[in-house]
Amino acid sequence: MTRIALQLLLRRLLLAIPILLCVSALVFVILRLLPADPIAMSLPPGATPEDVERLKRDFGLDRSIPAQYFIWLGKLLTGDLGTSIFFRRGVGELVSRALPATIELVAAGLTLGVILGVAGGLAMFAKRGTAAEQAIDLSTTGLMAIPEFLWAILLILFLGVAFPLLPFIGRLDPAVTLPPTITGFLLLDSLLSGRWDALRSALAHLVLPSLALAIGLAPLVMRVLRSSLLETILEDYITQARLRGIGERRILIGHALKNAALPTISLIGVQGGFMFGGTVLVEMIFAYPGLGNLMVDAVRNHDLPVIQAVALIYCVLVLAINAIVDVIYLAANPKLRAAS
Amino acid sequence: MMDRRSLIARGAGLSALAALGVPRDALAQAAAKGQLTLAYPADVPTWDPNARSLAAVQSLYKTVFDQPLTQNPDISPKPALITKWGYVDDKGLSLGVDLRDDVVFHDGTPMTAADFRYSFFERPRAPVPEGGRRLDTSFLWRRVKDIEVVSPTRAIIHFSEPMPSAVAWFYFLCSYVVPKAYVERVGVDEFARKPIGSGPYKLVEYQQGARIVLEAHDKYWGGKPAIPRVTIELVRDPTARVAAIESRRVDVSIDVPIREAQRLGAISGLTSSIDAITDITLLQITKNGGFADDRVRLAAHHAINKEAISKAFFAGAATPIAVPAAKGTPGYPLNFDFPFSEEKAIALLKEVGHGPQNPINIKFSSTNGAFPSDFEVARAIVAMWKKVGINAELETVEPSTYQERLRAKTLPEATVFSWGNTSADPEMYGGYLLDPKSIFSAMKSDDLGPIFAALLVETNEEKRIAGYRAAHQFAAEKGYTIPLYQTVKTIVSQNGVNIVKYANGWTLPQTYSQKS
Amino acid sequence: MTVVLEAKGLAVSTTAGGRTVDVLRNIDLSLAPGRVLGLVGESGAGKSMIGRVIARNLPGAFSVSRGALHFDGRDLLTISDRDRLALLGRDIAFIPQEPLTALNPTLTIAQQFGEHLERLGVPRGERRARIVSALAEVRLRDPQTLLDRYPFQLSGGMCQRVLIAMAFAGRPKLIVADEPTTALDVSTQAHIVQIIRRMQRDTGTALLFITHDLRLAAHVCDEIMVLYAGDMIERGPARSIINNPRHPYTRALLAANPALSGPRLRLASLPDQMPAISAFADLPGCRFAPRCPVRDPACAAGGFEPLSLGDGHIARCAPGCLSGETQAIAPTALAPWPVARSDAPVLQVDNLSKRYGGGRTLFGAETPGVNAVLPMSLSVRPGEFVGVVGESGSGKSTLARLVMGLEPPTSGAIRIDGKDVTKDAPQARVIRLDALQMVFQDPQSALNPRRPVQSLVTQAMESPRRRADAVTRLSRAKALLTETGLAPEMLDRYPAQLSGGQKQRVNIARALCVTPRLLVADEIVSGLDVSVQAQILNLLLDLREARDIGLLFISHDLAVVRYLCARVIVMQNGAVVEEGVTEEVFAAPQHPYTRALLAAVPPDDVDQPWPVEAA
Amino acid sequence: MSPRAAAALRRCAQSPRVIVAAIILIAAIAVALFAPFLAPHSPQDQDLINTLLPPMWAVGGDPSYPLGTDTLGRCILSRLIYGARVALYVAFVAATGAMLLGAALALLASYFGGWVDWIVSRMVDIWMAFPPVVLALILLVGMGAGVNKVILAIVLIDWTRFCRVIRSEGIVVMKRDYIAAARLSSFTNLQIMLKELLPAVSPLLITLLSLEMGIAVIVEAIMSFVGLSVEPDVAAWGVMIADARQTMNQAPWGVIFPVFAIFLLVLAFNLMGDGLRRALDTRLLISRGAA
Repeated sequence: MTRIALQLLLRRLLLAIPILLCVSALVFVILRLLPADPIAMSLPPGATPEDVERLKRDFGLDRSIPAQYFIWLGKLLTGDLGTSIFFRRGVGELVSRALPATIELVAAGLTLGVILGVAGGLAMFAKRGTAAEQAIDLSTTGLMAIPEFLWAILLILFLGVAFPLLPFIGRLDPAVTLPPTITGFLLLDSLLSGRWDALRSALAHLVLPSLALAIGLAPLVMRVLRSSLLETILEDYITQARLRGIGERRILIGHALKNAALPTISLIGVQGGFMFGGTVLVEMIFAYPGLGNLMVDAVRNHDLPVIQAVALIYCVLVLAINAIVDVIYLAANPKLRAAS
Repeated sequence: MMDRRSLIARGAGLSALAALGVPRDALAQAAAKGQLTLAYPADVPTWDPNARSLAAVQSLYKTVFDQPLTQNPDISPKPALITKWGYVDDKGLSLGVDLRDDVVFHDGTPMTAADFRYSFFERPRAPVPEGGRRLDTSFLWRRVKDIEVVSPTRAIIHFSEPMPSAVAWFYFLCSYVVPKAYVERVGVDEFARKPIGSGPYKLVEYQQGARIVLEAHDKYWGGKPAIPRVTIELVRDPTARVAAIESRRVDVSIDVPIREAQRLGAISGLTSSIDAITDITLLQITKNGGFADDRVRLAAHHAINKEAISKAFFAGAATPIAVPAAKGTPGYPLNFDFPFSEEKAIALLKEVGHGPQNPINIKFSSTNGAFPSDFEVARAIVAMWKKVGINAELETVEPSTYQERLRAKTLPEATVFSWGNTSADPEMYGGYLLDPKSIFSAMKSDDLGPIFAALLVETNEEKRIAGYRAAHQFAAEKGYTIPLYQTVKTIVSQNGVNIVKYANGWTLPQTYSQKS
Repeated sequence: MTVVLEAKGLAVSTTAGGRTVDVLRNIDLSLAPGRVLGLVGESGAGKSMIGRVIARNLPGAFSVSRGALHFDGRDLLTISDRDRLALLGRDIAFIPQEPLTALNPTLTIAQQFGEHLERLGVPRGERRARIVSALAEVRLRDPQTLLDRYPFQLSGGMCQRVLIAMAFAGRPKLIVADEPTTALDVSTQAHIVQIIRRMQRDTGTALLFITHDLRLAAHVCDEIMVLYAGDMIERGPARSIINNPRHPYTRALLAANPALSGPRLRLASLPDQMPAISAFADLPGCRFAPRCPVRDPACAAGGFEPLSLGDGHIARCAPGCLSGETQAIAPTALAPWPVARSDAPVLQVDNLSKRYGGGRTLFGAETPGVNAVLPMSLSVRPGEFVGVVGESGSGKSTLARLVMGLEPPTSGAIRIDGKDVTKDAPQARVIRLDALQMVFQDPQSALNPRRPVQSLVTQAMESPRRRADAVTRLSRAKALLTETGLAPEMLDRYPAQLSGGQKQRVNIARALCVTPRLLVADEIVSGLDVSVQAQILNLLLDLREARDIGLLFISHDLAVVRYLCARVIVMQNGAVVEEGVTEEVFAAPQHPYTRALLAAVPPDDVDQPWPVEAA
Repeated sequence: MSPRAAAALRRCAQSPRVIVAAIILIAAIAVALFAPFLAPHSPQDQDLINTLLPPMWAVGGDPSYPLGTDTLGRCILSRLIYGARVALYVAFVAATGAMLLGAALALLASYFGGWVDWIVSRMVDIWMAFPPVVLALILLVGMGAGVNKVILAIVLIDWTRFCRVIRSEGIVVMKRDYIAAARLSSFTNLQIMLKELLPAVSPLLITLLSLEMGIAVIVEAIMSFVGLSVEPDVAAWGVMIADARQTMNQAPWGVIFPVFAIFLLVLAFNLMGDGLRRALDTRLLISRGAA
């Protein structure tokens, strides 16, 4: 198992390299379609046109696009993500602070979404053929008609302002001081340093943004799980298990769920990737200091090095989540293990 | 939308989470302990205060660092690290300054003239590492030839050419004194991570884009601030800032939408202020296309009802302006007005053969969301112009694209633009916005060049001010600028906090206090 | 005598077209311990429904409407769910039709078997040992190594053995085996039947054996019950049913089955096919009447009480029909096999082979390939019928696809009339497709469900080279339907509205559209019921008469190949192991594989012992 | 019409989902078509005196502005009505464009297999590595704002949705013997693709198209929200939300009406897709996710 998983990861990794090369080239070209001058935006009064030219040279923006790309790529290979035009700081430093926040958010969103989705899917399956199922089904269609950013706004209004149960700004309460940075992940750091107040506060701050993300995922998980359960339950081996006198509950948990989980896992893989996109707006609305906020800032400031780097990081994250889901899929699907 | 059951289920789940004990009482405790929480819209790009000249975060820097001079709430200059200043020659090339002797940095070391020299001469002149991380002070203070340290409390600045605005720059962007010994010891990167200044607060915690936690500096030369601990929540989204103050999660919220500020002000327990500040909003205009003729530009200016815009979008708080400067600032000409008059506009357009039936076509661009109500104002102006016979085709423009077009001189006839100037010095208004040599000016009119070239080196302060007033008025009369109004600042606070409002829009928690 | 299972007047109903119809009616059966009862019938006869009634696992719309069903003295129709569950797996066990899908693919053999043993009350510690011994009992080699394998890592036969072992693990009183060998290869079928029989004998379990194969049933069962459209039409001792069938349907069924030995008789084929459930309501009397060669008007109106013919042999038919030999069902002698004429071959294949995979990975490591077809040669002359037999995986379907140019060969050459068409170049394609056409295995998959029959059969006339106007197409379609024995009203039907036999006729008609000289037919009767199979086989013989067409006939069914083909090629694992004149090969097989294949087929003579216990 | 298609159509016509969706969509299309006759005002007419009026039934409402006004005193109802034009235009054009691009590539990939399939699949891999919102942001940063740019962005982002699903379905269909039969009938490649393969995947295509239209409406709203969507003189629901969001607490109807309009339209497309999926019996996993 581990050997096959490693092989799979290795194959994923090898595939990821050309994908990332293409992605970065694509981003590079797209970003330079529009004539824009990010340099002058960040210059102080008193700067002269010569200063602008000099700075442009410093950032390499005066060269041809392929030349810029290869310079950027060369630096990337040495671990240098470039320098932010707006912040005048290394992009790597900016990203390294924002990245753990986004990963935490997506992890929480995925977990919540999967929990809600699986519970809902099982409930729908249990109520199959009844009016309740129809009602749940219709309401999931309704839920899916509202995009994440509107959920974010609605949640703030509802649970943040109208019934102020949960915080919705940033990652910690003002009264709570930041736990020492050990891993960069706030939850983990709070845990490792035994800062329960910080852990509680950080968890509370995660609820609404991750819920906004989860509401997008849960109905999909619900439906896929439900329909694959409905399909699985028709399989021969389920009939055969029934004919051996095994009870329905045991059939559901022991036989059907494991098989029905497979399409759900693949769905989560795809949607997990999409969820990183969802964080962009959600982070903006919840003032959550992750990659999304960095991205929106960078877009606003036309901060090309940051946009490039963040886009690339998003792709790495998507590929990583796909790889993780692949391994989970592999663990859940013995057929795949045997095949490879 | 949601059926009742799932709503209830959701509600139940969340109240369970809320029951974990999330923070309402924690907030109350915090307030009792003398803590202040502020929702602020922007983050510092870096904690190196000399690096970037951004008006939006000047208040943040001013909590940790000190400037040579500062301003009173009414924007008049006020001694800070410098107690006295004056030219020691008659050409305006040597400026002597006396520094306070009781200033200590957060690490306990005293601030001396060496630090002053380091901040305004050595750092800006230091060689630039590759990658262009040049300090903005190297542009701003380029005319400083040297700084002579006479004594720990006395320095003389030598300029290569006169810099009459130097005194104003002492309380403007990027001009902060940083501890030479500390920066040299730990390096710039570490300094940006753990900044030390001589300001009223020490930075104790910083999460990029999320929060800044400040603790009062006991040995602050201006006295320890009244509020010992300040948390600044960085909340970019205006609706979230509204929600934050409305739910009492913060004590003060800065820059909420005008209408929300009005609404929140009416809620018991909250106070809101809506005031015009020294930042201005104007139309950056060019002589391109339909604006080639002076009369069209003047007509366009006459056609805009600034009062109505102010009423519609800024609760009437956005003071209309006739020249590109805030009213009451030194550069604003006395007794000058540029009236709203549709008749005049129609008459002027008639001269060039246009009218409501036969409109002149122009292009008009505006950012969308870069400044408060920018796009709505643009749309309102389009409607006003339409009435007199100017048919403006409006398009959105990104700030970066605006800059590119500005440099390439391909801007459309008019663009909505906002200009910040906390110093209120006229050089930072017309001097940058109208001087054809400035990289910020859109109107490149030859007759303006010599006027501003002379003013930039005018060392007689009275003549300099008078000159700018005249230049501003001249530009308005010739149709070289279409200023609109002073930008509005909103602050919403809980009643327990005493806010000090600055006419230049500063938000300085060191000046706040809590009512007992 | 004790009775394990007893049904009296059992009927199962559903609603079709708004009317209540009995899909099973008047079922009487009783099964004693240690006895084997065969339920025989074509698809749709309702034989599996009986198994489902026993498990009380009827599909939603079906319910028992009349009669009684007792198991071991308990009323199976009124028993509580709890008690029913308690019976299943312990006292009543099932052996399924599709062994590969009947085991959960995500659980290992030990996990699934263990779960079953847990239910049977075997303590955790003993389970693995019990599984090993149970697997050994069904002659699985190295059972220890199978424990942690997943079902898909085993062959169908191995899975079926596991399922048999599980079925017998609880020493049940009754085992229901529903077509347990249908999905398996012939050689495996014999083994499985043998194991079931032996286990059943050893444990004294009663066995309900459901199958469509009358001859197989005759060898396996003590008693046989023949079903037709939900009716029990004949029942009796196995020997008596086979040697002395009385009901016209039973006789027709036997006559439709090609024999593996003896004189070659033309198969008797009944018209049409068994009615669908929706048609039951219009058949109040004998449901076989519309197809019955000896019917009289009274048959359609009234049902008949079972007539006892002595010796426990019962038939449900009009007394007059039961007695005599009827001309209509009596087989006629057939002309000798289509012989090869001395003409030059239409199709000539030399050293053709196909290997899948076997490339190199990114890292240069060689990946193992699969040899689907090893170098082989064959030729078919005009009007000649050549059979290719072999079990699944022997490469016979690949051979068909290679010949048709649907896949490129790895090596070798294909010639049509001496012209090389190995490469799928446009010119070679024209030559190939003018001479060769293919009839596909699965008519479901071979007919585009979105085309009506007339568009399907003249599909070739849409190709740029044969484009024809609508009138031409229509007349051609009509001609083709007539030729393949389809009614003209089929022209506007869609595949979903056709029966399996009709689909296969359309499939053949389409291949005939371009007037080929050689048809390649890949298992074209394997999915059909015996009576329909006979129709199609006879159609092929008729076509040869009318068109002088040649046939490369691929099948796993030796009897069918013997019926049609003068020459036969036996394939195993991609290689030709034996070839020659059919009669000679079948009479005196040289290769052990051919011998094994022949031995696996239940012999026509009931008294000949089968299956022969392997050494 | 084949009985299959007829039965599918009958199932569609009997599906409550499809009926509800059809009613909403027909209503929306009618509103969009007859906008000039239905709207009480021009969507751009400003009335700076009557800003932020509540709906006519609320206290302070004005009957000439049935749903109230926004911050510029523009009639919310009129803007909603004209906004339907933009929403439907984006939905139809963008979804169709994405379908054409995605389905064409998918058909090529599944028909030819081999290196064609390899290239298309790798392209999908590359695209799938981008979270859609991130790709949309980058594209619009590169191309600038505007309705047609948004449409182009949606096409460029969401073709993979069609491509992935149609390709795998196409591969299944390609294994059918009737494709081989068509080949043996001397069909050209194009003939097989258009006459055999395309009809087989078309139920899936129609279902996906309907779902994609809903996605397009959402993406347009998102892009408006970040200020990268329609031209300034166009009334779009997304812009209305973005505008009214500033005054959401004070004048919630400015947000509620367009949110509800988006919700209704997306719901209709989703219900339609859902109903079609059931009626056409396509086994597809609905994945939204552009949002």
